[in-house]
Amino acid sequence: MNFLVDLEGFEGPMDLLLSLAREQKVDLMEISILELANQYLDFVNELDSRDIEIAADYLVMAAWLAYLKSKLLLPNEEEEPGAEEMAAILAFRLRRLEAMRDAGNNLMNRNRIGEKVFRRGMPENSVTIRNYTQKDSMFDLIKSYSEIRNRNYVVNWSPKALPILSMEEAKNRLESMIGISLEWTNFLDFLPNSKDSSETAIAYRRSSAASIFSVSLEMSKQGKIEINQNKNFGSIRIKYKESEEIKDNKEISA
Amino acid sequence: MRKQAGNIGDINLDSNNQLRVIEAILFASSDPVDKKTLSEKLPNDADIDNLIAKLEDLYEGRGMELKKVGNKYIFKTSSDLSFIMQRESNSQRKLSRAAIETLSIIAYHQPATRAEIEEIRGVSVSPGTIDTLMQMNWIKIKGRRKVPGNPLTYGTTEEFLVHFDLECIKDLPDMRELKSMGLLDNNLPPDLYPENSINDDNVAQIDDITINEESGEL
Amino acid sequence: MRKQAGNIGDINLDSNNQLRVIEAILFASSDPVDKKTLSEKLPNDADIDNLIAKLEDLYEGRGMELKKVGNKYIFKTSSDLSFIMQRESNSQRKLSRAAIETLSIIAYHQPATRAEIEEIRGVSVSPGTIDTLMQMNWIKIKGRRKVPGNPLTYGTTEEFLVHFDLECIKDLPDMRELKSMGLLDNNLPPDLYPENSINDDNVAQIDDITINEESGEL
Repeated sequence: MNFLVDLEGFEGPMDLLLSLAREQKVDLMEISILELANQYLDFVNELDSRDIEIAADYLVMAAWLAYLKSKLLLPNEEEEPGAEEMAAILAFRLRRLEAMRDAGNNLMNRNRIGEKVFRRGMPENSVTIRNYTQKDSMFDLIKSYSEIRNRNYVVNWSPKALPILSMEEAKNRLESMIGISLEWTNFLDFLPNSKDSSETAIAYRRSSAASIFSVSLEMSKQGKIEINQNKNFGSIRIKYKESEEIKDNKEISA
Repeated sequence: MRKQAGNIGDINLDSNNQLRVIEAILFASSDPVDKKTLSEKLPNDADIDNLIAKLEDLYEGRGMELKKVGNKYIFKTSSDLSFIMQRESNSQRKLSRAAIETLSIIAYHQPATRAEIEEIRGVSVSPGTIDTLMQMNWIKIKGRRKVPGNPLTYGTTEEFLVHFDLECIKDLPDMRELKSMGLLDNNLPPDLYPENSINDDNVAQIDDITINEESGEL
Repeated sequence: MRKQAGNIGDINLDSNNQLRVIEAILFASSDPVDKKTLSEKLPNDADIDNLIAKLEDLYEGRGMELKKVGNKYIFKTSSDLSFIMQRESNSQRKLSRAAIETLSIIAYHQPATRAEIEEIRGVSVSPGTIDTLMQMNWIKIKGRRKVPGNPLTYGTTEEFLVHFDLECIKDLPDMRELKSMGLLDNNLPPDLYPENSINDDNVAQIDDITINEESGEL
């Protein structure tokens, strides 16, 4: 036998076995497994004698085949599984591998796309036309508008200062004016003088009246002025009281 | 282009098979094919022009047609069947918040300039927003305001009325109605509408109204 | 959701134009097209099967032929023109023997796990092999085998059928013979392995077969 081939060309022990089996030049159905085992072992020994490194799985197969060979030569019916059966399984596996190898080659020789037959070279892709339906409703529109107005109202609206006479101003005014009016005087006469009949002026007069009246009550409580009113809804009059107060205080202390 | 093994020029191919070959080549090619390329696959004595004419006839009235592009040939879907290459997709969408706000301001204040819209919104209006609304054909340019810079004014379109199911722009709820609907704060002053708003009888004519500065302050 | 342009279902298209429509769709596509896609562009009462039969007749003896792939259809150049059309496959990588064997094992044994491929070849599958076949779009992951470890199973793709000119997996060369010889059983044939009587007729059902650990040891 010619062992010029090393293991480089084989894809594992099954591949090697299959190629050795082909050397028997018989149908795999009728192959002699005993002979095949011998071929394999010879092959491996030959490589070994030439110091060629042998991969572990080839050695495992060699060991298994050596075991199979010994069983085939010395049949022992009590052992399980039997040697014949083991040989049949190996033969089956070789046939199966060969079948798949042949099938692969047959596939590659078919009328393959891009080699012997061709598909459409310039496919036309479909164009998608997108239609959108706007879902915005009337409510969205007016709600949006209202939100803008509400939002910006809070931020930007500054109320106009109302025309008022503050309590502070009213007190100053009354204190400075009461000193020169020792007679009973209608409290309305202490209001800022205005003939203006505009809405603003009227509002200011109302505010002044309220302020002056409040201040006069306060000053009366402090005993600085006297207040009198002759009848319900009559004019409210005030006058300065300081001198009498002082006199009273003197009388009490005396 | 590669010349095929087997010296095709000498091959014995009857004219029907010649026709089949150029049909197959044109079908499979990813680019338009010229006569020279076709003839490379045919016997030397093949009559290319005649074959192409025959092929054109064969596809007359079929789903595909042989078209000449420059001096090259391609198969294309017959133009009357272009609809089969179209797919339509329908989906619903809504305007962005910026867009609906801008639209609502234009609706209530038209004709309105961009500056006016920004003043009312309190935020600047991006150029895309106006473009979007114009593209949707909901707003249009109404004219120019006669103020320095002559800015464009915008108003709503017929399409806008149709979409929002309004007969005319005055059918939009007014301030009082918005308040009664609870949308507008009750304490908002009643004079929120600028004077140049939709309260004007003829929307088309208010184009040249001077901006009311007071109303802008609100 | 997709709706077709112009409500084609209601379109009035005579049977010649129906034929033109499916011709154009199939001609324009480089991938197989199923009947459903074709019918979307046809009136509701169109007889698709009849139209396809007519189209097949129309292209009888032409440069292209209509081929069935699974339940889809595709035009390809006629195989008898291959001697002229043939190109050297410079684009297609020359597949290694390992890849070809792996492909045929997956094709004939699908769904197949990596362990099953290795068991048949008697050698481990290199990582690149499966990747290469997946990249060529010839194989795909089919699922997982219901055995400990839940390994992935592989099967062939539609592109595999198109590429190798097969209508379906059953049309693989010698499928029937290989099967009757028991060469496609994942397990050793029952007559070789008396205690294991599995002999599935249906390749598709072997999905959940337990891998025979014993046979893996060889």
